Amino acid sequence: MQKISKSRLYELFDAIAAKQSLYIPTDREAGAAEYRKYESGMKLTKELNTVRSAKDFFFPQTENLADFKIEGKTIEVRDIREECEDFVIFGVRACDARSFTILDKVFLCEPVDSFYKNRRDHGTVITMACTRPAETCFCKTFGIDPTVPGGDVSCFDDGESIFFLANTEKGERFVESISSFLEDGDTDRLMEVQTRAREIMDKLPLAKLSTENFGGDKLNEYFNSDKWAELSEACLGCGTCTFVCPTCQCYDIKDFNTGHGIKRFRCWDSCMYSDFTKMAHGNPRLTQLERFRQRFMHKLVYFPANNDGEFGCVGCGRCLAKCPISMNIVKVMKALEAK
Amino acid sequence: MQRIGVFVCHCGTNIAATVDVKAVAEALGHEAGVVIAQDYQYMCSESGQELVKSAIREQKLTGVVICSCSPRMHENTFRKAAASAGLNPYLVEVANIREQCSWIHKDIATATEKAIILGKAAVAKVALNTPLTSMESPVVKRALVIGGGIAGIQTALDIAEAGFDVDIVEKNPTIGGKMAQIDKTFPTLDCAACILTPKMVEASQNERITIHSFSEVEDVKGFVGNFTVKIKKKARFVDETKCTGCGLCTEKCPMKKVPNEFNMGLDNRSAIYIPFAQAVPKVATIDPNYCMMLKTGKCGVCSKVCSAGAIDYKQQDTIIEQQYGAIVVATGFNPIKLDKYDEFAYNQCPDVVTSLELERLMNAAGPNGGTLLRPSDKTHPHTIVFVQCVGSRCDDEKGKPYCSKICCMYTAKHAMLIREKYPDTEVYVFYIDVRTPGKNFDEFYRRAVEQYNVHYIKGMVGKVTPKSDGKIDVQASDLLANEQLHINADMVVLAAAIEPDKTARPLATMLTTQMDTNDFFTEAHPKLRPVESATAGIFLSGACQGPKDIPETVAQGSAAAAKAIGLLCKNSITCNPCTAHSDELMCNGCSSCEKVCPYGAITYIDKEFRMPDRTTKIRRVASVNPAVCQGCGACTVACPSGAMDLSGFSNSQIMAEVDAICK
Amino acid sequence: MQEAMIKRAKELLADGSVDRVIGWKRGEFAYDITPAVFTTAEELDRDFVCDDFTAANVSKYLVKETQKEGKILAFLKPCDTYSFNQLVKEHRIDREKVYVIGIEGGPKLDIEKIKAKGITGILSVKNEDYTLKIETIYGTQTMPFYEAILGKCASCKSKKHVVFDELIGEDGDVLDSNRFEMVEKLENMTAQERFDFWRDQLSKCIRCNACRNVCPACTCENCVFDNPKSGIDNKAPADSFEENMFHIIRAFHVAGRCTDCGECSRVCPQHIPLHLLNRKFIKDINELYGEYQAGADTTSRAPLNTYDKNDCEPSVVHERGVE
Amino acid sequence: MQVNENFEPVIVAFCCNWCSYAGADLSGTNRLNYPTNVKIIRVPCSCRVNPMFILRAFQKGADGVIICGCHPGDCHYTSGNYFTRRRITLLYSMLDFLGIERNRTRLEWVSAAEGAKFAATMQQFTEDVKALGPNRRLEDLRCRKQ
Amino acid sequence: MNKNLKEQVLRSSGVNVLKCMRCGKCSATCPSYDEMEYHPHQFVYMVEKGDIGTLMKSESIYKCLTCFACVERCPRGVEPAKVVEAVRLAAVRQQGGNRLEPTDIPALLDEDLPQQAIVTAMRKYAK
Repeated sequence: MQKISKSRLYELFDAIAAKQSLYIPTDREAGAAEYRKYESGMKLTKELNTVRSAKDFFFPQTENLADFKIEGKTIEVRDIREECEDFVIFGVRACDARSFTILDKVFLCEPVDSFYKNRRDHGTVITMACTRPAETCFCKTFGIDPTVPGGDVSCFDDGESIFFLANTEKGERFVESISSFLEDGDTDRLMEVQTRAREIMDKLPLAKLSTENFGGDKLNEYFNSDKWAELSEACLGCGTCTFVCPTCQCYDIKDFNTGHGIKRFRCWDSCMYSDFTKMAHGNPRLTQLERFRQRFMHKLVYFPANNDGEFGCVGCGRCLAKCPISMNIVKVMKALEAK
Repeated sequence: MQRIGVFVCHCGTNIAATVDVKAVAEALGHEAGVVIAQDYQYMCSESGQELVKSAIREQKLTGVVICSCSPRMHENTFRKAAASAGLNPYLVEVANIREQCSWIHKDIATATEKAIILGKAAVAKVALNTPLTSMESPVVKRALVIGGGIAGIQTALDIAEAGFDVDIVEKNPTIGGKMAQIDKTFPTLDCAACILTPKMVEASQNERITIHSFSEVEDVKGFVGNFTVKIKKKARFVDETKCTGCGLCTEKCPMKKVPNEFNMGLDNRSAIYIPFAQAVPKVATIDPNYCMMLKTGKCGVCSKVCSAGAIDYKQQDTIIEQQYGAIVVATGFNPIKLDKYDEFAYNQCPDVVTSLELERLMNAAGPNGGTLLRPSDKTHPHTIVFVQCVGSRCDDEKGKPYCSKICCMYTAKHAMLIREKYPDTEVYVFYIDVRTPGKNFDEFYRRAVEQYNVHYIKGMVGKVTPKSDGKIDVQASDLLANEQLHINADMVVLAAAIEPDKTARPLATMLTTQMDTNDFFTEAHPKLRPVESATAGIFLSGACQGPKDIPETVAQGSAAAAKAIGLLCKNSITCNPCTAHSDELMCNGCSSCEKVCPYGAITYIDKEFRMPDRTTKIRRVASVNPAVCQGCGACTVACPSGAMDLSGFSNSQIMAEVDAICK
Repeated sequence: MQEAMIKRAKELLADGSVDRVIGWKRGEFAYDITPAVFTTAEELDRDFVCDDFTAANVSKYLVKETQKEGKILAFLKPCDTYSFNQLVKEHRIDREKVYVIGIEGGPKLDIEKIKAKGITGILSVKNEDYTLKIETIYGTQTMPFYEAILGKCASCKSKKHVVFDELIGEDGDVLDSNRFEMVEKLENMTAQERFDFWRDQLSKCIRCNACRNVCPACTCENCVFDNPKSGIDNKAPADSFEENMFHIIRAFHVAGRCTDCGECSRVCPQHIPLHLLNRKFIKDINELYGEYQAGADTTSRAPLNTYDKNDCEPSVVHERGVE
Repeated sequence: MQVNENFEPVIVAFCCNWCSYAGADLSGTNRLNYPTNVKIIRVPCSCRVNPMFILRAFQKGADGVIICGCHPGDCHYTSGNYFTRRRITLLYSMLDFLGIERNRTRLEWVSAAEGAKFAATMQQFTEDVKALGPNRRLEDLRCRKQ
Repeated sequence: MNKNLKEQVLRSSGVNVLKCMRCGKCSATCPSYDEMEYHPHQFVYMVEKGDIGTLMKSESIYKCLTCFACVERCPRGVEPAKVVEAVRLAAVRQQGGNRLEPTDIPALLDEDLPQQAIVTAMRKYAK
């Protein structure tokens, strides 16, 4: 496999950034990492993952769809779509990489979401294998091996070097483009690191969590479960879990009156919000219990039902860390299973 | 779909000279929702209004915007026009392109641009207007007159005459006010007391008039047609119902060294006193600052001599509460204090007096029994100097910037009376201008000059110096002769400026009426509504609104009465429909709005709501009484959830205006 | 203390004094505590927890709980009692339906501060004589207790319970806290520095509404930001909306009502120091209109719902600090 | 700071119906000039002005916002302007705390008799805002004029 | 009428002569009235008319004691003494020389002359 010495990594970043936008996870403050556009001098975070997921790159929180210019009594519609420029995201974890395939299922099926596709086509995802998973990690539950992270190019850290492995055509093109920085290296050390990481994965507190009791056929079993009342009781109805989630893909379309026109934009919505999917007749899910149930039923039942058994969760653990009242999918799964 | 009509007024050239009205109409015609935009010479004229009315009918307008003068001027005119054409009057908005545009700007291009923006804001607002219907609120058929001078008496008599109950609140022990202190009146020189006291008696005998003398207004709540007023009856330590006014107590009272305010402190009265012989009510009052019994507990003479048993040393202030439909303010005036005018030696020399003091000195009931004597040595003065404009037309902090209006005439009167009674006296009047507009006024002044040989000198007195021989040196300019004069005078009379009574300011606050910078009450319109305040149901009578002589005061008193009667005649009045209302679904029942409501218009009710999960829930929600709400909007901001909104000035309407201006 | 609380809760449930108990329920890890309502002794024995991580203020839940039938026992820390009182004052909580047991307050721990030290794979956290012993998948780690306490506890304003029916443990005093230090520091910066500071902080906002939804002062039936009729509704971070509208209006809406419980900053996933906005209002109110502590009682008038004729003019802003 | 000579600020003035709006009318009646930049919105009382309106104005591109009401003690509704004073003081202090230029906001008491004061105040305020330049810190970029 | 001179006097005095309503109180109060050819109220009026040359030539400008009695007494806040001072200043500026040399002063001193008068004289007569 081809590798680069870690001491030359930033040199490589400089070279990539000279040609296209490069985003890397970096520390905003101690304990809080985020993706930022790479500039010389910027350092990779030591955190396992970013606070917000990487989905923003393809599905940003707000995005303009169209402009309406209003002058007196005339309205002119303006198509503001532009071809996106190429960009590279470095350091995506296996869970977030998987989340893109989940989002793809939503946005790239017919009718294709041109805004999403535009970004997806132009973005190269370079993942990074995990070596030190956290207690909140449960990607294994969803069949993800964080030591083999996926994306267009997988990267592996053996402590001294970073190894590059192209997974897609786009990935191959990328590896080719940086070949001058790469050299062949042996992977013995890397195998060791991988083995150690897999051992840790098996010892994680949530290692035993399984999806076997969930799936598209479980609608009737869980929909009217009496557990929902207790589980949703403390829910504040905020959108933290949805907004840090790499797979939540619901959005709302809103108009903003600028005084001289309308900007029609879409923005992330949260099924936890009281006005989620509010329609002319009112709101289909009137209580927090229903809204809470919607989120977890969607991830654990409805999504697999519509997507060949694929669950709407990648076990990144962000919601476990960020929910203000520490209610999360793991607790829901365990409570529902307990019968 | 909105169908808005825009009407742009030229106001002759008032607007059209600086605003291109055609361009305004043209621009606003392009606004969304506008179906007709016209300009016209005078929108407020009969034919202008007809234009609006026919457009409403023909174009089936849902909203009307008039770009014209201030809505304070003609909003009602256009609302009425709209109503007569079948459009709810509250679907009319006025864009103020005269007072707030054409009159203040000179450049046509920028003024036109601004007028268009103001018009757009009005269009944006009117698109969100909702039809409003006025509520009716009952009128309490009783009036309150605050102040018992000639203005208040006249007003009260006229209201009573029309058949309504009326209360007079007078802070002094008797009604009568300043006029009771005046000796003769100009320009007829008839005796003030002779024409005033019959009116005082008439007021006291009229069964519809209740006089609360020695009383003050403590608190005013409510609104037009339904004021609740707290009146404090100050303890006078004499039972008004028992006292016969025989005056024996005042004779026997051992404490006789009390400065007599009725005679401007020129002589003394007793601690128990009746201000003057014709006082109404003719009831004694004990001055607690001087009464030995009240101060030390030793005396009690008055109690012993009073055969009616009216003396009550234990009397307390009492508060009476009464509802009124209308309130007339008649708090009158006072001469200003002359402490700051050292140059006139008013505080140093007893023979330098104010004109009101001179009135008392010359009055038969005054300290000298009507003989004009110098206060210092009780000798007859031979040379008297009058100084006009003392503190009037003076725009520094010592005086008043306005003309006190009455001084020229009463000074002429004084000069004339002195010359007539004491022809051996030389009288000088120093003036800046002599102002005598008024029926028979200039003739009166000319008589003083021509017939009575009063020396009118154009120029001001610069310095008054009391001399060791008892004479007074008056140093002055004679501007026409271009010389500086020194007059060896015996007396100097200062025509002090007049100012509103000190009680007027706190009263204005209670009544929520406006005052000008000089503390005169501001009338609703300087020309067209001179006796009404801007606050509905509050009327203005006499000098509290501005300097006035007696005939003007009486005229205004009657005018205010007529306005009050007009209100009291109605069984109910139409309330302003621009009131607050709460959206129960959003109300938290937190009580914030109730805390900031100045009228107590908000109460809370427990209301049952159907919950989303089909259960019911009882929640506490605010409820606004639209008859009590005056529409200030304080509650709308106090409300965190935005449940409270104000009709006519809703959040969305104001934000639409903001947006239109900012875009 | 946890045992005493469970014991007392069971007694009160048993004798019918209360029908439910609100407290905290243990989670998957050492720190992921969820506020919960308990109805049986078994549930209490199994799940009830009160430890260094039970920081959540349960007062706001009582708005909903007191709309239900029956009486509920609430365990309130000193800071929670202020929120409770304020909600009683605003008629949001039916005082009659709550039995309040005052319990000792913090300092409580902030798991994010432990994680920020690079400690990961946390299995347990023990306080051993004010040193935290943290067992992780990667071995045992230690850190000083006080370095891991919540920001809101570090500037605790009061150990006094302003309302309770009974107490477990001792009642404390109102503290002479340093809570305005950071506000003062900001006040002494230049306007540009202040602007940069806040732009940096507020631009992190992802509009998850956690701050609003956890806030005991934000109990509106329908928040203006969710209500299209308000004219300022907005769902997601849009150009400068959070910086220029959301956080300012939210702070203003709770001005004079905020008890400074610090929950907003505790729950912010982006670590925005939102409490500083509220504290600025509190500091201004204290300085301009006299000391006022929201929630200290249930009768006094909120500073924005009253006035003094001699109040200062807004120009006072120009006379202070630096621009 | 760079001052753009051609910069014409948008200034929103909220005036209470009873004092300040009448004061503005009086300055018109007396033909007292003040800049066209000032556009007046009539509200029943200064206490009707919700901080939302002020922020909304800045969001939509206003460069300055001034609120005018009756003098304290003279409120047509007795106490409205006292509440205004507290609310607006706190709001302005908060805006200052957030680093917003102090001179972009003002509260002024103008009676119905003070036409001259109204004109002078607007003149001064416009100049102050002009000196600050366009509102960049509170605007919404989406609303900026193209 | 010398417009520039008028403007100069108005500017240097800072006085709005239009505020005068011709009451003459300034002259009535002036201790130097008899010494003066033109009196304080005339100063104000003549400045208003622009007749400044006449005033500059008049000895009156040196008779004013700058006692400010007129300023104190004027009901309109016109401040005539400042007008006199401004005219004097205009004269001093135009004449191009001091009215008195410092060496002249000792001869003019007498024992009763207040200190302030000497200082005033220096200010008034020197450039």
